[in-house]
Amino acid sequence: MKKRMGVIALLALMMIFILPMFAWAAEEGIDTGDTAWMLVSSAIVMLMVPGLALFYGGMVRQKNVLNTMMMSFICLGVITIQWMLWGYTLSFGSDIGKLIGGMDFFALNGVGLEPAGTIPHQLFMVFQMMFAILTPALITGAIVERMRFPAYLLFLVLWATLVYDPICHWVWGGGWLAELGALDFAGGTVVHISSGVSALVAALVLGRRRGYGTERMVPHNIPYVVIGAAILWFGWFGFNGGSALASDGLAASVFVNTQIAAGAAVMSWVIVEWLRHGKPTVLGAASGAIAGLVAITPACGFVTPMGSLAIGLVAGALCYFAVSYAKVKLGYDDSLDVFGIHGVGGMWGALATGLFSVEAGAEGLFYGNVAQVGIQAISVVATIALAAIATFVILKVVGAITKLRADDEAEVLGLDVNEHSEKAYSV
Amino acid sequence: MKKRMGVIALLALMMIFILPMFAWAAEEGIDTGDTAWMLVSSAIVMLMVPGLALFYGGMVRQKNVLNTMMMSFICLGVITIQWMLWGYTLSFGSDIGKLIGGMDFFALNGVGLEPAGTIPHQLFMVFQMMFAILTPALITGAIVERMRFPAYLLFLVLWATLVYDPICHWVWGGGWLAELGALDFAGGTVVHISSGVSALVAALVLGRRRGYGTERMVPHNIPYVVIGAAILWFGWFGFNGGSALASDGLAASVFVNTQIAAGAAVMSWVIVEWLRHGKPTVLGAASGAIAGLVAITPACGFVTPMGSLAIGLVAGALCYFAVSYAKVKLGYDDSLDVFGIHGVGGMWGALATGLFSVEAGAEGLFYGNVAQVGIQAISVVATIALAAIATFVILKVVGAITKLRADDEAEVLGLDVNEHSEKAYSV
Amino acid sequence: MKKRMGVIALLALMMIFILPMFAWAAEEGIDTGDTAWMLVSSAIVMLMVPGLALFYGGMVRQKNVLNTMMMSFICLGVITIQWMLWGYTLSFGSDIGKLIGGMDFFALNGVGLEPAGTIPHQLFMVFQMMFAILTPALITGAIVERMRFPAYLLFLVLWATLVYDPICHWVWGGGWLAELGALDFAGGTVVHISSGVSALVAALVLGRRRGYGTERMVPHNIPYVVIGAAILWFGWFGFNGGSALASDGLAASVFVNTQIAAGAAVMSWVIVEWLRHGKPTVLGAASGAIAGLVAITPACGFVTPMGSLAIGLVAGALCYFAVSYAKVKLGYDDSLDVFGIHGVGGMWGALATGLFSVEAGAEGLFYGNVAQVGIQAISVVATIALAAIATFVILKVVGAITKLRADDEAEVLGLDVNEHSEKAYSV
Amino acid sequence: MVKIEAIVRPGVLEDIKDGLSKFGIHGLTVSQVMGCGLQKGRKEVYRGTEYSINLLPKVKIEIVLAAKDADGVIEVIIKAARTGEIGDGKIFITKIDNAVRIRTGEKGDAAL
Amino acid sequence: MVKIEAIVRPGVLEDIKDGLSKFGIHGLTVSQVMGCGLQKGRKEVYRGTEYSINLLPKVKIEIVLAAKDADGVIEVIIKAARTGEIGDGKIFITKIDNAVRIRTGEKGDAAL
Amino acid sequence: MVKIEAIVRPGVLEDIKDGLSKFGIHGLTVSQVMGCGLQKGRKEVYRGTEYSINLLPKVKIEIVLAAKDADGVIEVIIKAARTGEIGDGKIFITKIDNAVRIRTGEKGDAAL
Ligand SMILES: Nc1ncnc2c1ncn2[C@@H]1O[C@H](COP(=O)(O)OP(=O)(O)O)[C@@H](O)[C@H]1O
Ligand SMILES: Nc1ncnc2c1ncn2[C@@H]1O[C@H](COP(=O)(O)OP(=O)(O)O)[C@@H](O)[C@H]1O
Ligand SMILES: Nc1ncnc2c1ncn2[C@@H]1O[C@H](COP(=O)(O)OP(=O)(O)O)[C@@H](O)[C@H]1O
Repeated sequence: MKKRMGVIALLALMMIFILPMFAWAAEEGIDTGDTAWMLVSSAIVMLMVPGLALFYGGMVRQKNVLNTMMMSFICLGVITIQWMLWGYTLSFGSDIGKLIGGMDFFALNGVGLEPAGTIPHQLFMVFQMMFAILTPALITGAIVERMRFPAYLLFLVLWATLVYDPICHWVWGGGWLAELGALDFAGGTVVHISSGVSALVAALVLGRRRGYGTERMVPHNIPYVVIGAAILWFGWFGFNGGSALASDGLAASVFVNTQIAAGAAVMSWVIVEWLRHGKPTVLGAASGAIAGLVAITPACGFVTPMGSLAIGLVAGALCYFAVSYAKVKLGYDDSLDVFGIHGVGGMWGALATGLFSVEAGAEGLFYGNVAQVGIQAISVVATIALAAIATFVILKVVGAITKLRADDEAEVLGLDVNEHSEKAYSV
Repeated sequence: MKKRMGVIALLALMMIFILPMFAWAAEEGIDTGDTAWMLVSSAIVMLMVPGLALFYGGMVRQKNVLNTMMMSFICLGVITIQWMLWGYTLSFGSDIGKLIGGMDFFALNGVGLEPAGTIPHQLFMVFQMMFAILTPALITGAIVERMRFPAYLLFLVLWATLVYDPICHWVWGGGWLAELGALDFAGGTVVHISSGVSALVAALVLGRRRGYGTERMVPHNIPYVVIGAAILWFGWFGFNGGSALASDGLAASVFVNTQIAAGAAVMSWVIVEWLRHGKPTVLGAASGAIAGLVAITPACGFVTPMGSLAIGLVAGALCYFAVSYAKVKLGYDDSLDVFGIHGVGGMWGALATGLFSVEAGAEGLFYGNVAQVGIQAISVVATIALAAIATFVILKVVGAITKLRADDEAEVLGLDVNEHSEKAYSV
Repeated sequence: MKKRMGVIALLALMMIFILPMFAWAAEEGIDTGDTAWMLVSSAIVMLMVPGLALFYGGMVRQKNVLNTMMMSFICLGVITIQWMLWGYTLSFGSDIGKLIGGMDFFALNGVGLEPAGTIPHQLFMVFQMMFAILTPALITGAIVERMRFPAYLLFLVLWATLVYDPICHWVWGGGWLAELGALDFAGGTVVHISSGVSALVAALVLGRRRGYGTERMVPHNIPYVVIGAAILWFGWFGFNGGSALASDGLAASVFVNTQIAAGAAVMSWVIVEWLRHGKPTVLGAASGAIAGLVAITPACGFVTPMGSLAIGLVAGALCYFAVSYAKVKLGYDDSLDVFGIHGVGGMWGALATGLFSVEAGAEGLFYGNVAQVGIQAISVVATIALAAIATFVILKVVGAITKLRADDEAEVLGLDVNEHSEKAYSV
Repeated sequence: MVKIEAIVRPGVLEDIKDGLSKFGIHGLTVSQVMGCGLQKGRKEVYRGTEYSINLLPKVKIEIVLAAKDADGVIEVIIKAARTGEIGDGKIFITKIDNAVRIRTGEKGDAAL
Repeated sequence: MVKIEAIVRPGVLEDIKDGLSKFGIHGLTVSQVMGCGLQKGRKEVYRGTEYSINLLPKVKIEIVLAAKDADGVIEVIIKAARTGEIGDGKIFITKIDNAVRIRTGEKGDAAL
Repeated sequence: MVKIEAIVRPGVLEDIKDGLSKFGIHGLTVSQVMGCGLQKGRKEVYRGTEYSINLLPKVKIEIVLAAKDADGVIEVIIKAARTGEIGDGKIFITKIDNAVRIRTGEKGDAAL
């Protein structure tokens, strides 16, 4: 699969030479089956954004549900434009020093319908756009119920540009991590570690919600959470499966691994919780699913079904402890556990890839290649470092421009009314 | 792409000659990739119907949510049968005087699995069925909270037959608008102008809701609205993308344009609203998305990403003003703004296609071809004329058969209990 | 199509000989279009599980919604693992006495990416996994609001292993019903009769809910029910259409038949109800859709659109009477009418396949082949027999290990709090 | 000091609030209730099972005020809430022994 | 005229209504409340955080009636609502000074 | 026996319950209400139409107790509910004629 990503990188170079924008004719090399699968994958990854809105929206208190959903939904507006104008080219433009893409694809200039692999280049671009939209939306779970919306918008644009686009280039755009041989099939580092770590930093910078630890802060609508998680699971088939960039055996294998890891993590979260609290919870089952999906993301193209089972089983239990034990001990208020699930789950997945990989030439530890774990560790640390530092700086800058936190009255009254002049439910 | 529609028209002629109904064998010419994409597109356009039910259902008051959802849902029953029996043949049967299709495909007679382009003919038929189902459902937003259900059912069958089927034939079935060279990739006139204008007429004929302008009439569940809008957005990829009738570069380009226009319109609606009312609303973001999707519908196969950005940005702002300013000034009660969004957005899209088209031989004004705008204007006017007049007449006829409006008591009590003997929410 | 199932059976034999687990290279014979459609079908069948959770969750009382949703959702965990480890091989492993599959595919051993037909074998496996997950989830509608969760989990594993896997092997895995020539395109017997009959038995074993017949037991959220039904409808395109195992004319025909039967059954249920109670209900429309979808499931690959119309029209009316008349007369408490819809609808569909089939060599009664009805009847009776007896025995065994029913206090308080320590809705 | 408790149709709340506001009364507390009386109920049907519903949605308005204002307020409410059809609702009057404004600790009429 | 206010378990409402109906009382107003008393609460768990819940769902029934009927009605309620377990609820009786039927303007007992 | 009815901000309920618990009072009934008074409302906007909202969410707490405890309880409530901002709410005190514990049939103070 690394070969496929290479194709894209090569393409980036090729694109510097002119290709007519509407090369309707130049469709040799495009496979209709691969294209069909990538069209569908792009569409269902887009659906993950409202899925996330529902997942997060159900978990907050009633007075904040709209603000929470808006934080995800608005990414469909902001990042669509950001990606089209400069995000794509920063990520996939011709490489500059293995660190960032050049400006050749600015405003989608030169991104036409010519084949990128076996699919139209624009289709590759829009598939990647959906990843760029979803990733910052993931962060919002840590800052809901207290961050002012204007500050969030500013943060969003800066984070996408200064954190997501570079890491994406490092791993998938021909940057230094790709060169190093780091394996990240569908975004363990790019998507989950980056958002999870940024979420933790944001939660720390913003501080705890008023009443955290004393007031009852429980999901206002768990059916929303379950359905949101299910839509995410569904979308993940496109997210992981589409990362094969073709409709082939690899895509099928990815699909199977995704399903198995998710199912396994549902079980392990629920069982651990059952042992600890005496009851299996529905919120736990939904959370476990996401934990498993996160963890399998970097690994799904490189491991066997049995490997996926192991990765999922560990993910469910590990994230449960991160969320219910570590967070409480450390005392930070990551409202909806973005770090505990995406951060911790993503790190486990990235390292596990280095353990379970059966990819020829990049086998994991369990297949005798000790080096791969080291490479994976480097990619994890690099991602953590950039995400943490940049998020901190961005928030300080944004905070200097406009207040980050809603004032006390707004927090009590709810951000829906305060930030959006709306109420979620009426008669 | 006009070529592709030509294929269908040609096919219509060919079909007059017998083709065995179950030509399982005759599958040469069918492309599995194109077929896969059209199967999926048909399925996700079907999903737009419940998406719309949720979008509209969330926007009405609690006592009317079921009636509102039912108005959309029942189209899946009524129009499926109408289209199968006579709707498809009226739209795509062998042309009669450029105005309407003949009866050759009555009851799907002769609609088999032979290739229509590169997909089975029945698949083309069912893809178009989903359009025929969705379009009248769009109208219901203007008449909810007051129209009697039996009257609506009668209206539904007549409107589908007398308005939708003819316009569909004019534009896509080889009728006079197709011949004139009017561009409508996925239904700006056929779907959105026709439904938007009919909605306005219906709102005027029915009159305002009791208490309109004095009582608080606000969405009873905005999360439903957001999720409904998101499902519509998702479905639109099939709606627009599937209109390419193939899984190729064109489909990819359509997909990209759809995403960009929707994202742009989210931003412009929200920003204009922010400036006017001091807050960006979630309902506004969802509404903007639909406005952008409507506007890009006729254009999506003919324009560049930059053109789509422009079309979307204008659509969001324009529909906001139609909804929040023009409607109030004019004083009609289009309950959920079908005219303001589908009518106005559709008109803008149809004309904008005449401005931004880069289609060879049918370039838009900005590419030096003044004539195209004129052609587009003719198609808009023709659609408005047929939709407005026919809707008016149909409603008068229906009104002569059975009362159109629920009585006052029913309106106060809610149409859920009154028309369906059901309550949406219990304990 | 039977041929295709034959391919799988053959494959099962072939698999006994070693094929390397990661035969990335061995992808000749795989069609990207077919693979794309099967990837999508698998994903949207997975989405039916949360769709069902919503459909059922909306129909119970508020205090039981989470437990109801959990019963479906947990199947995504339990059965994913069960299927991967031993369920797939029991169903599709090399045949043993036409009754059950052998252990050759234990833990997916030998299930690689080699072609099964034109798709990767793992993809076939995961598509079938989704069926295995959905089927026991269907049963839960009969036992909600009173069954203890631990007992349910035990039941789930046993039922999947002792009922689903064998019947699946009989019909699709090369077992005796396949040999007999029984037609079941997408699961009329395997999925619907088996779950419907087991549901009835479970309802009888568990006994009625406290207050059944005197207390008001009405759906707590009908919009959930409508959206759930719509997601099921959407997923059914993958369920039935994917059963073609290819993206071809057959898949298209199946799609069309599915849509027509569903639409027809919506209309017939609503109309019958309208005549009997004076109003058409929204719950009725949603229920009718499911009834039609169930009935067309076994037939969808063998009949014409007109046949589908007939099957759907009968299904809607028939299931309405099963649910509203027969159930009341007989006095059992099948909480959400699993037997009335899946059992009765499935039996009608299985027999109707024997009436309306136009499949060469297996024509139905209306096409002159009386024998086919008899074969269908045998398959129905055999399925009923195994499902009923095995379910009864399993429940007795489970009941001997742990209490089946929640105690009175739990039933009054609600199973959400009692079984999961959670409340669905808070402020 | 008395409490006026009015149980009225949901739709008339805004009119009552307007009327009271003109009368000079701004403080009130509203809750959603279900009522049953002479007004005939509705039938509901779920999968063929019919339920007759006689609890209908109503709104309860509670106003604590000086006894002397009671008659005027009652008139205001009747004016806004009367349709003449069964189900218009009732007004109940009770004596209140004391009132406290939490913010200031004021008691009696000053607290209203 | 008195008001009887009964706070009972949600499940017994229909039985109380039936009982009252047989007793000849049809007018009443119901609201959903949460109650706390001797009845032990429940534990809830969300992502590993436990909450102990001691507010439990109850139903409040308010009936205004002639004082002479009070004892009979109280008996009816007790009969329908008593399970003998902690949490059955309470009945409170208060004097009502006057009642008005909005539809007709009738006052006093005639308004009930 | 008196009833204390406190209408307070939603956020202070837990504090009040804790305070009462320390004071030795465990029985109470809570309902969600909407209140309107001096506190200024909020604007809401839906598709460009503005609504000004002056009904704000409040919580009503009802406690029936022996008259002698009333003053202490009022103090507990004030302490927990006072922010000093407009909208803190009110406490109303009414006489209760009798109380019955459904479970046992006990009457009067014994029923509380
Ligand atoms: N005796 C009563 N006690 C408490 N509430 C009552 C009583 N009688 C009526 N109500 C309330 O008043 C509402 C209207 O009463 P109803 O008898 O239907 O009409 P009307 O007041 O016009 O005669 C009822 O729905 C109920 O909420
Ligand atoms: N002093 C009180 N004031 C108001 N409501 C009370 C009081 N005591 C109990 N209640 C209400 O009565 C309900 C039942 O009371 P509880 O003490 O749990 O059981 P029991 O009445 O059987 O002794 C409580 O949930 C609460 O709603
Ligand atoms: N006269 C009244 N009768 C009933 N409830 C009242 C009355 N006045 C105020 N309230 C209730 O008390 C709440 C707070 O009152 P408000 O006037 O806003 O603030 P404050 O009590 O601090 O002066 C209101 O929202 C309302 O629920």
